Amino acid sequence: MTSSPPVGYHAKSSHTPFDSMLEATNLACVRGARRLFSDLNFSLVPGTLLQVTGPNGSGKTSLLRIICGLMAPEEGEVRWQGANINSLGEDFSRNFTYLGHRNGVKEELTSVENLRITAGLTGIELTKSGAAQALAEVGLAGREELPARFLSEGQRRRSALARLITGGRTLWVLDEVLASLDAAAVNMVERLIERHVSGGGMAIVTTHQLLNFSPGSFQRLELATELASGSASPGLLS
Amino acid sequence: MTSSPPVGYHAKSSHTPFDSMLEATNLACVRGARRLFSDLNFSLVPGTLLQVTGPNGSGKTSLLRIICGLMAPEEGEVRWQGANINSLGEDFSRNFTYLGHRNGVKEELTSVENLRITAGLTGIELTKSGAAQALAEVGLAGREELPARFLSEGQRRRSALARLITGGRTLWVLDEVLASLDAAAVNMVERLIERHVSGGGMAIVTTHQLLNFSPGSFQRLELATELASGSASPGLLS
Amino acid sequence: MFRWIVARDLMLAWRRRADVLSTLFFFVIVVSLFPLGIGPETELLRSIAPGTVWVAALLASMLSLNRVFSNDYHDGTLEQLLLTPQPLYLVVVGKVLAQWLVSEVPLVLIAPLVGVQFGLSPDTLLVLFVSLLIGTPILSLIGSIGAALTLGLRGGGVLVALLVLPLYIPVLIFGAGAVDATIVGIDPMANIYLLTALLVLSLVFAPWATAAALRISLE
Amino acid sequence: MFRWIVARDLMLAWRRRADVLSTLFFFVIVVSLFPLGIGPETELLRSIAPGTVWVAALLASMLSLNRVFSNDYHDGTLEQLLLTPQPLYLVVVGKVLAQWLVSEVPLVLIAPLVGVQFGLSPDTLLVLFVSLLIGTPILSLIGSIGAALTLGLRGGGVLVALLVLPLYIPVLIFGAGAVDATIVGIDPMANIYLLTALLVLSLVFAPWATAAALRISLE
Amino acid sequence: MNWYKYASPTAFYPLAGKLIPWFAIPAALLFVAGLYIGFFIAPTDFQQGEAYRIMFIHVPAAWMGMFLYVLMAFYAGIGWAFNARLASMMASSISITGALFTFLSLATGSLWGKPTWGTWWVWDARLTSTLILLFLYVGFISLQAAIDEPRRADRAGAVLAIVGVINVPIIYFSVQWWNTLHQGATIRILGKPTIAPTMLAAMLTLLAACWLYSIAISLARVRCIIMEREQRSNWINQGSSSLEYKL
Ligand code: HEM
Ligand SMILES: Nc1ncnc2c1ncn2[C@@H]1O[C@H](COP(=O)(O)OP(=O)(O)OP(=O)(O)O)[C@@H](O)[C@H]1O
Ligand SMILES: Nc1ncnc2c1ncn2[C@@H]1O[C@H](COP(=O)(O)OP(=O)(O)OP(=O)(O)O)[C@@H](O)[C@H]1O
Ligand SMILES: [Mg+2]
Ligand SMILES: [Mg+2]
Repeated sequence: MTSSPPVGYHAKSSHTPFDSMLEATNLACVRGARRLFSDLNFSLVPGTLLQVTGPNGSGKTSLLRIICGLMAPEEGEVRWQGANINSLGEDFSRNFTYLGHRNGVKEELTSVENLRITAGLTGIELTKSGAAQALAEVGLAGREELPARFLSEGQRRRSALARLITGGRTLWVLDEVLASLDAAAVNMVERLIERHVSGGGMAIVTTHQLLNFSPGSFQRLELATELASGSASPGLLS
Repeated sequence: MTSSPPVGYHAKSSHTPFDSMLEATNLACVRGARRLFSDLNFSLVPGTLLQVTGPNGSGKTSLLRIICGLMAPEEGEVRWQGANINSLGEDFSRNFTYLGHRNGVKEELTSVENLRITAGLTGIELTKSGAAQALAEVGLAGREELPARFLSEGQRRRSALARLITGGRTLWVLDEVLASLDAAAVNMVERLIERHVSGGGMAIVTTHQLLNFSPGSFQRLELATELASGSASPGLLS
Repeated sequence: MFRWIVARDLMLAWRRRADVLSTLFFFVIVVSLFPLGIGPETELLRSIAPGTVWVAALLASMLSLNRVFSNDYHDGTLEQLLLTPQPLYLVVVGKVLAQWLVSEVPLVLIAPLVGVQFGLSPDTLLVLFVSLLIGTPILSLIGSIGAALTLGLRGGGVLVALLVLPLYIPVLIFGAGAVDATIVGIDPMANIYLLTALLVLSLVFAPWATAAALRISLE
Repeated sequence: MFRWIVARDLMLAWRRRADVLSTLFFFVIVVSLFPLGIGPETELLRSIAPGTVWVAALLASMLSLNRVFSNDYHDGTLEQLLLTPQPLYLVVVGKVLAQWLVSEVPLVLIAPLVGVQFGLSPDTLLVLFVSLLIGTPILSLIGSIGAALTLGLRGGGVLVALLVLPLYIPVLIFGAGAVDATIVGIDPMANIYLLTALLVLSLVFAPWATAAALRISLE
Repeated sequence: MNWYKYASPTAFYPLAGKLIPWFAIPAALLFVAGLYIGFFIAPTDFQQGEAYRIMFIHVPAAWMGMFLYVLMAFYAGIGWAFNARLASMMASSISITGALFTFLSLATGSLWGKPTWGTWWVWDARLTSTLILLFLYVGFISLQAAIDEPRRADRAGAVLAIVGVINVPIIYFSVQWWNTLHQGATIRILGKPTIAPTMLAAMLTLLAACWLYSIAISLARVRCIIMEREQRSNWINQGSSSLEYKL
């Protein structure tokens, strides 16, 4: 896990800067006294999946939060269609769905309600049956009307995943998306991402299990453990 | 996942009742309007691992909580060395370590402090260096003095795992123990359990990934999805 | 989209209606505690009534507000709200509006009843009602800044109390002042106008500050 | 093992010292809000002082107690405490003791200072101090029952107020009564004795009830 | 007759159904009779005029409010200690009746206070203690409402009810410790040697009516509770997988 390709490798080699939708340049992240990574560059074009891997604490969550604009990078910037995401503000939010370690599911509400409200908040009117259908797709049929606090850990995760289906966003940013999911659900998520990507979407995913995924549209970014030099060098594998 | 062996299968077939340390008889669990399982029987002798598998929401967490006495079963009972765990009260707690979905790690305290306090609460005086050593074993060397809220998801999980090493208990009850762990940590946990079990300990573990584990001392209990009959029939595989 | 924010919080409140009711009861109980601690002399009670009712409203508002944000913070939904494609300012206004509707309006409505227990006269009750009606949104708005700042920051507690309470104090002074004025027979309108000015001010600036605080807390 | 429970909570409190300070701050602020809301007449202030200080102590105690249990509940450490090999009764006593030391003792110590602001005489201040010293542990003990009962419930914070405040009332009556008595020149000892009796009662029964409530809540 | 059998909710359900009329009908009759005596036969009070007649509702309601709390705590305790579900259900059903009576005594007291004391409310020990009693009831009801699992709700409610019962005597005796202006007013009326026998008769009749009513309504409510919960466990036994969640 600690082996890593040359520092500062640019992924956009085969694309001109303008056909990349999302682009990160020279990102560096410092948490407390630790430099988690620096000189991190990548760019995503429609129809690609970027899987971020790396040992615990290597900065995957931090990277994803930086990409969403929830955290400011120490150095570098993230650009969406050429514009810095800070300058885009809320307009950038229109383009992606983020799923973090925490599910973002209200325990008091049923899965249907959770889904409809999230959709509503992002500007989409979702009917009850539409929500139920998405929930059935993630394997929660029969549990749509159960308040989320009664759901098991994995069911709660599935309930959060349903957002991906109803959101209709171009970019999916998924942190540790397979945690707590059973084998059937893992497969379901893989198919979901595959469908999304092959339909021209983009996804950035962190997991500790490797995704079972058809190659080609598939990039891997490996964050190394902290190095003695203090600056980890992220490597990008295709 | 829904295929399951005959109902009410008894695992203790090859043992007399008295050499089994932990024994569950006719357990049934009802949550809300749902019967998750019934007629669940198993018994554990020293030196065995019981892996509980089953899809999301099949009742693994509920089962583990029943075993620890955190939840009362709808029917049946759990016995430790022949005595009902309810009658044993706190004395039963002296025999096991439980690790749930939630880590039980105080975010304000450093890993060393967390570990020493937990040990102290269970009656063990742990030195600072002893704690640091256990933390190094779970891969947190260099992070011992970081308040747990700064740890990454996986690091927090590791910090909780260190309790297993310092606790010195006979029985480990581990819920979804591999969640958020990277490959190195998964391997570490497997070796930890292997060492514990081969040294005469017992472990009850739920995971969605199969454990890479030497056979022989290894039982599997599969909880099925809810069945049409309303009473799921758990099967025990050896 | 704005209405979804309000709808969401109203729905949550409906699910937790016991909670809403108990904010109301909290208010009533806190108010009732004072006569118990102070003794039953009617004259004395009447003179402390405005202060008591207003302090109780302040506390009830602070408690319920705090809950609104920290619940969302802990289950990760606040993060999601931050990432919705609309100005965070609006999100904040929506949440505060919902909180006010759910937790403070019932309190404003019941306040006259409580006032009767303290032997206030009908026109004093009216002033109490009006002053609370104008004053409680200010409490919600200002309180939201504090609630947002305290979210992640463990050390932020005192800082926020220091920051927010001085801002609460004018509301308390003008609000209780209006009622006091009526009791002693002075025209309460000066106080009411000042309260209204505070409301306008806080409507403009507070959501903005809260939004900034939220971004900082979630970083 | 018992000392570890206390040590643990003290350590946590030390890490969150801002939090502890803010309980104190809350107390001081609630007490100071009154003169602001009521006006500056010394006579009036003196006569409401005992009640006000006691009500503020009551609210501060309730708020800080709630936090102690619910924090442990949410991160799963309460579960772990339940599974330690010692009677849950002791765990509860340890946690309540720590909470009292951390949140209420400072409040008791500062109360005479606050009393001075209300123009209380030295011997009244002494009675105030003593009554709080005996009364606050009762508040912690009784409050712990409510906090344990409402763990994990949606209504948490405010519901606990609804459950606990009515139970606090005898403490308030005797506590404030003792101080009141001194102000009017009656012997406060009858009240103090009753308060002591309540303390003994709650020491014996409350931890037991809290332990039962914890088991129920964690089921 | 095997009484033990009726400790099971399902067996009690039909029994309760049969018992209700036996309490409800006498309750209605006594209520009408009591009101008739109270409002038409009992003489007008020479000090208070007609206003005093509120007493015929106020006093029984106040007594019922206090007594039902103790009864509720008793049932809740039994239910908790012996895991007797029926007793717990009785506690839940009584709580609402008790709260209602307490509220009624507060409301009628206030109505009465206006003409006699010239004010709706004073912070008199008795009035305050009644208010606290209402808070205790509301606390119990809210706690149970906030918990979705019936078993947990029963037990949590029991803890609260039992702890709260300690408060009842304290509240009651605080009348003595806390001398107030308006306590005399209540004592005076009862203490009057000339209380007409018809007044007493009316009050006792109405008290009996309230008792019977409480029993009848509690039985009716407990039937609803049994229905709600047993239906759910029937579903469990049938085990259909497409269950809707029911609160
Ligand atoms: C909101 C106001 C009031 C409340 C909450 C209230 C509450 C109570 C309670 C709890 C009792 C039963 C106590 C016992 O039996 O010792 C009671 C009894 C009684 N109340 Fe009231 N009361 C109120 C107003 C009044 C007023 C205005 C009057 C008449 C002037 C009055 C006259 C009585 C009488 C005559 C009794 C029965 C005899 C007794 O025990 O003294 N009450 N009330
Ligand atoms: N204040 C701090 N001082 C030192 N290190 C810190 C501080 N705050 C965070 N860190 C470190 O920063 C890293 C944060 O990593 P992050 O959460 O992004 O990891 P991750 O790759 O998502 O890990 P996981 O796989 O466990 O989820 C951790 O290694 C953590 O120890
Ligand atoms: N009140 C309720 N009504 C109906 N079903 C309920 C209720 N409470 C819990 N459940 C169901 O009980 C089950 C609880 O399962 P549990 O948490 O034990 O699952 P698990 O096997 O640990 O799952 P996971 O792998 O996702 O952690 C879930 O299927 C949940 O939907
Ligand atoms: Mg992470
Ligand atoms: Mg689980």
